Amino acid sequence: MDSAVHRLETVSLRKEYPGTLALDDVSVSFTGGKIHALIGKNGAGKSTLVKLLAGAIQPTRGSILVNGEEVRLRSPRDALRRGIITVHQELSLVPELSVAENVLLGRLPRKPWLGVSIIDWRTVFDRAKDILTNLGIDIDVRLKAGRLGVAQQQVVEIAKAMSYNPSVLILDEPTSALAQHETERLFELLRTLAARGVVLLYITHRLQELQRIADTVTVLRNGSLVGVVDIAEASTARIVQMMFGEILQRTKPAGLVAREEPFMEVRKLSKRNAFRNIHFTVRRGEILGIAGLLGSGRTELLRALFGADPPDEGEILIEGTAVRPSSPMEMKRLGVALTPENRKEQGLVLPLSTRLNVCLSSLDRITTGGFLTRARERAVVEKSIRDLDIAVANAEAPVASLSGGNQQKVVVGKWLNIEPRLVLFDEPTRGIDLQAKQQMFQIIWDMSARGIGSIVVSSELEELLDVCHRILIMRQGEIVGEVRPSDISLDQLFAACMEEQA
Amino acid sequence: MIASPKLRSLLSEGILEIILVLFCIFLSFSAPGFLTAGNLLNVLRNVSMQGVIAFGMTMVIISGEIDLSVGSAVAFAGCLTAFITQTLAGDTFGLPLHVAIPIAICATLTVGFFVGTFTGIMRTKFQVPSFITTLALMTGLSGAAELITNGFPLTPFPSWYNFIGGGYLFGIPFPALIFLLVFATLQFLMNYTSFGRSVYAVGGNAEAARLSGIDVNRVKRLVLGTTALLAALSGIMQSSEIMSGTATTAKGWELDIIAAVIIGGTSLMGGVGRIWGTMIGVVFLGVIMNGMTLLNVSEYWQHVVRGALILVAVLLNLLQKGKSQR
Amino acid sequence: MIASPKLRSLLSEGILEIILVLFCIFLSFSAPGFLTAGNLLNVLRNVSMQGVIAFGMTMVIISGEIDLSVGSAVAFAGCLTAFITQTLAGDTFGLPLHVAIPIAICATLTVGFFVGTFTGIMRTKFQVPSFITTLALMTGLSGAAELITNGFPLTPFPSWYNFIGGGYLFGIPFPALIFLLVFATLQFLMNYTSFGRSVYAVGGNAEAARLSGIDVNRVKRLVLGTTALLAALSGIMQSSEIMSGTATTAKGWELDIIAAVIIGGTSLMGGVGRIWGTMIGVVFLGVIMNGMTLLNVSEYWQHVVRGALILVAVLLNLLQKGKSQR
Amino acid sequence: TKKDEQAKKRIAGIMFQEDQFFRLVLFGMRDAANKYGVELLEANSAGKPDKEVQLINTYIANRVDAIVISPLSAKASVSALTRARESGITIVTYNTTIEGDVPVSYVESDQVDLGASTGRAARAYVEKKLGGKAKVAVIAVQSQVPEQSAMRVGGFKSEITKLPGVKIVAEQDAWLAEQAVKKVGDILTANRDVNIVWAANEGGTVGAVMAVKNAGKAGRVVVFGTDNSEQLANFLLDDDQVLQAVTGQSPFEIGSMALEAAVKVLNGEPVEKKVSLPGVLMTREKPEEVRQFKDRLKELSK
Ligand SMILES: Nc1ncnc2c1ncn2[C@@H]1O[C@H](COP(=O)(O)OP(=O)(O)OP(=O)(O)O)[C@@H](O)[C@H]1O
Ligand SMILES: Nc1ncnc2c1ncn2[C@@H]1O[C@H](COP(=O)(O)OP(=O)(O)OP(=O)(O)O)[C@@H](O)[C@H]1O
Ligand SMILES: [Mg+2]
Ligand SMILES: [Mg+2]
Repeated sequence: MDSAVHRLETVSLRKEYPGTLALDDVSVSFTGGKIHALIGKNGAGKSTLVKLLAGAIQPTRGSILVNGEEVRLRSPRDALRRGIITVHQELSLVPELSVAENVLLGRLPRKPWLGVSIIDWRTVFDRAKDILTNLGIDIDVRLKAGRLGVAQQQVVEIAKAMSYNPSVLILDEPTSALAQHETERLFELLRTLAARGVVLLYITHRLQELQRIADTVTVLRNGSLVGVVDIAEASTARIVQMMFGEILQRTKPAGLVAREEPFMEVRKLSKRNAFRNIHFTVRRGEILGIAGLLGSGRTELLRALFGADPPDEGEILIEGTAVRPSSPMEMKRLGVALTPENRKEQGLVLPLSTRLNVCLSSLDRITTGGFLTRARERAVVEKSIRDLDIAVANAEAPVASLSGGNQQKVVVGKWLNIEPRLVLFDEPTRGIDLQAKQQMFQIIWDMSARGIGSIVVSSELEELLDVCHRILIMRQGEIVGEVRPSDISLDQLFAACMEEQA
Repeated sequence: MIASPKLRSLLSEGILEIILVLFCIFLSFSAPGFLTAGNLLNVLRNVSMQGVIAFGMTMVIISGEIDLSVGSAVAFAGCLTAFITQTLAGDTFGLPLHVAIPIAICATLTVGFFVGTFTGIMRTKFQVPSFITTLALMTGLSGAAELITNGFPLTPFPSWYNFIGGGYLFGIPFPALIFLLVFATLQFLMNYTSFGRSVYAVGGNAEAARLSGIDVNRVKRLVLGTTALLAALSGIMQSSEIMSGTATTAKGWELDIIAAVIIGGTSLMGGVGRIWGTMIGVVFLGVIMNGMTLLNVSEYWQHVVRGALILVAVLLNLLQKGKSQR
Repeated sequence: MIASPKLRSLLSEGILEIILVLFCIFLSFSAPGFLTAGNLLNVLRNVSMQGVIAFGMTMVIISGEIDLSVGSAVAFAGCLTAFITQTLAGDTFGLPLHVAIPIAICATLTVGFFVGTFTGIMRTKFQVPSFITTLALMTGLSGAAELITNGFPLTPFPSWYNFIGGGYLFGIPFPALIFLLVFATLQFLMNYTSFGRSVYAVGGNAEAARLSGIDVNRVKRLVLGTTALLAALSGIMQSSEIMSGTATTAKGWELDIIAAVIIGGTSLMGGVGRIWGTMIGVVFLGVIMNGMTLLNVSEYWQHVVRGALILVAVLLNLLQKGKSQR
Repeated sequence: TKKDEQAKKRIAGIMFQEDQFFRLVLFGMRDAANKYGVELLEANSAGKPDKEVQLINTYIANRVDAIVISPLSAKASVSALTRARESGITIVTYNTTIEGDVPVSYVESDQVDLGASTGRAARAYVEKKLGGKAKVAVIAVQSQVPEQSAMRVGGFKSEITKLPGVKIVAEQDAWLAEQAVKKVGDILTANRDVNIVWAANEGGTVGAVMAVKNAGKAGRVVVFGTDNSEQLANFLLDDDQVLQAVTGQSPFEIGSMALEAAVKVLNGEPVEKKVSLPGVLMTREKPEEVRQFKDRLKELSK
């Protein structure tokens, strides 16, 4: 009975925000048994559609049909009850509760006790453990969810969704923080579900994934449906055309080489439970990639370099002078910037406007003696919005109202404003579209040409190959190798990250 | 390697308990009559009225809300019980007291629950912060208490009514028993029911809770309703203890109660807290008060000492917690 | 299509102002003497002492903290000023009053600032929530005020001292001028300096602010220090108004002040708020109070009416905001 | 000797406010405690009935010999004190008392007379200076101590309204100077013809005087008040003509007599069931008395 084929449709579905038409009368139909990719540039309205289907927001007008029957989803409860399960783009775990409780939130197993029904804690942990193990995930279910990294949180959310036994499963950029290995595992599971007749809706900005996973591709642009194509007809060029119209493909300029002088030298840096004995040098203008699997310690390393979490031992030299990075403030003064991986928790001040967020790191650039000048501020904000093509209806509205990808651009953009000398990028392209990615790369290259170096951490290895001068390979907290993009293929790099320790 | 983190975690989990015990040991030696069964039961009785509310407040704070109206609610509930009793037993209705009083109690508890639900509805329907609604209720209820009593204590109660707030059962003060009962109930509720877990989820991340299908609004309403109900209960106990409905009573309780909750380790940010911790916080404040009275500390020094002790307790607790996390 | 959202946003941004104006119009017709220059200046004078603190409190709340000690700090500052004056002008030192008083004022302001900084350090160094530190200070400072005055009002002040809290400059009450000056300063600080920006960022997301290279700890210390300084200033104004240092004064101000801040649209969650909004909130509460006195509303009804009006103002504000967002 | 120590009686003295009046009561108690060689346990219920009950409970558990208390309420404080009485503790009340015959002795100043005495002074003023006509504002303290407030207000009103030309145009509540200065300020702007303000306690009187001064109405509006203090005495000596008269109590005497009564009962000596101390009227007509009062106060508060 579980293998009945389901169907999900929308009819003239519309969502307006003040000043923004997020979704413009979209009528589309998704059938079960297939994996439907939903794509579009940042701010196209994908997440808006997802939230409407999940009952998280209410449409301005239009209707949703499940198996031909019109449904009104007044709250996420309604959607869940109908088997519509969603993994949202923004992580939504309760940080203070255990992983197990998060997985089973809202449906904790109970047992009778003295005539009342009480929570069966043993079953809670056992069942959660089972769910995670079945998906090949090894996470201590008693850990607080807040202690997990972004990738692990994303995995937990996916596991949670899977365990509902959904008839419609919607995944809003589930792989944005996942590396290849986890992504493969996820694809297998999706195919199993599809075979059971589940409607699968899959959002991604990684176009190379489409061929491997999607059956159909639905493209949104500016809130309207551009079209639905079968994967067989969907060449990357065609999809890009549908998403953006014309787009400029950029590649690393041929003559881009790093300078000779070292900028930052890292010696024997260690931090308990995170990384050991890290040793490397970044030269001025050099673009250094760090490749590694989920949990290999890259985020911790970048945070240590930036002074956000000071390392236990080792030293860092900047232009030959030893520094003890004790606070981000100090590193900022030395010209080091960090764009964190978790935009909501670490990157943005959500209640504040885009304008204020963009200027947050560069307050001293827009002030004289501590006093602000609106004119200088405006110039900075306008430049950022232009350079990164941030889609924002109103720079005064809270940054929370931006689409996920545009928020990410703000996180990166605010650091480019300080005219840094070395930028540490932690998953900078998480959730941003192809075009914006290209723009960001261009900025990294331009900076390099001016002698500004970068350290780029990305789980998308091909990105590292495209962008970097040099790539360090990190495994279980140690640097185990160093390669040049020209000397290695994607598969080889992936294998190098995976390789078991001897 | 196994024992050490365990010990450390015991120390960090139990640091408040340890502080409390050390403080009690200190008092046993320095304060005459502290370590007698009579006095300890007396401490329990003294904390019971604020205590029953503190457990509710713990839920409220965990759920990410606050209730500033509890003090006024206590006064109002006491006055309302007295007022209803007086009215029903008065000439117009002429009910006997043993009928009038139970009716008055039930009515007061019901009104209490609805006052809290009102705060909840303002919060969930109209996004009025509970801080504001309960601040308004704080002055509103105290005005209402003054209006129904006309400013003078109402004393319609027969002497047996004193049992609720002043009586003994099995040698234990009856209000202390109520206090322990409320503690056990909420301890159970928060740890073994899905409602309790929803409270944590709602306070920890309301949006995540909502997306997981939890009825966030209902949880908030119930939590606020329950706490106001407990404040009404406390008001009834209080009116029985002082045998009158008095409008000026329980002023400033809200801050004492919130202090007890926070001393017990509950975070004002929501999502984090334990009923047991509140128990420790309540007893801690009760012991400070009792100890200073026994030691005959002068009123002015009492203020200073009380402030310092609250700070030291929270500080030690945090220092120990911080250390164990490193 | 262009005008309509503008109008709507004006209505939603200005709804509190509109409520206030409507309320004033109502009073002009119903309350004798409300709409006279004398009375309006009187309102301004009445709100000025709580008002100067409210602007500081706005910063504190925007930065994600709270200060419950301001009421006690006012009493303490008044007593300290009187105490220092008395000591310096007394037999031992024998300084003339026009020397002793300025010294006393400077010393009191300095002490005030350091008390706030202490809260800040407890917060940033030891993670003690400001709620707890300031709650401890609330009782601690009031004890300290009682100790230095020994419970008696101190009255060492010469009649010219009355100018600060009771005098007039250009026909405007001097305390009202201080109030307006503090308003203008903080309004500028919060909107046109990088410090102000940092306050918003720290309150909206402290971790993101830290990772943006903002000195979160310094911001919190400064904000708390400034507010305690303003409380000390208010205490001095107060001591001048009543011409004595009295330990029992300013009880419960903290809640009035926080209410004014929240009515003005500042969010207790931090990151959101305006100094101008607080100005409206402060004046709103002042007008309610003044109006009810003029209408000779009885004390008990005043409590009820005040609660209801606070609730209605916040509710209308939120409803209007909510509508414009949909 | 050790035996003396053991025999040393323990008496709890409970106040309900941290103000000058109770401060002086306390000094009176301490003075008497010293004299009779008993141990005095000091406590303050801070105006809270709930705290009062807790204190009494604690003293019952702690088996003190006597409690000397100013109960917060004639009715609400009965039950706890009855319990104390039943457990063998001697109860003496002062300043305020409770219904029934639990206290063996009660030392008071007549609350009605505190209002009435000033009321008579005010009436004389109105007759002499205002031709028998006046608009009066009353500042009560009912939200703090409703019963006392009602008695004082009643006493004042009963005297002043004997003049048919007197109208009470405003009745507000404020027990702290800081509150009273605002309320009276408001009243004076609203009712431009108010010429007399009377306040029911020290804070209210100070606030009223300052409000009149701040409004620049010194000479046109006069203040009568209750309680006495150094600041009020100074106001009476001030030549701005604002404060005319206050009726104060004798707190030091109340405290020492109440404690003395408790000691006597414990020693099996007879005591008066009720001692009423008259209010002390001070007026600006008799500056010498005011100065004497100041000197005495200075001495006591050392
Ligand atoms: N709460 C809101 N208030 C105002 N505008 C909003 C709100 N949420 C989304 N929007 C706007 O709606 C549009 C569509 O956003 P949506 O999140 O659906 O984009 P998306 O396709 O998911 O983009 P991304 O790939 O960046 O995640 C954007 O312009 C966004 O700014
Ligand atoms: N707060 C924490 N408490 C406990 N363990 C942690 C914490 N943060 C990170 N870790 C662990 O430290 C290791 C390194 O994590 P880190 O986030 O640096 O890896 P990463 O390579 O950036 O991977 P990711 O893709 O997860 O970001 C992981 O095993 C992770 O589980
Ligand atoms: Mg999106
Ligand atoms: Mg990472």
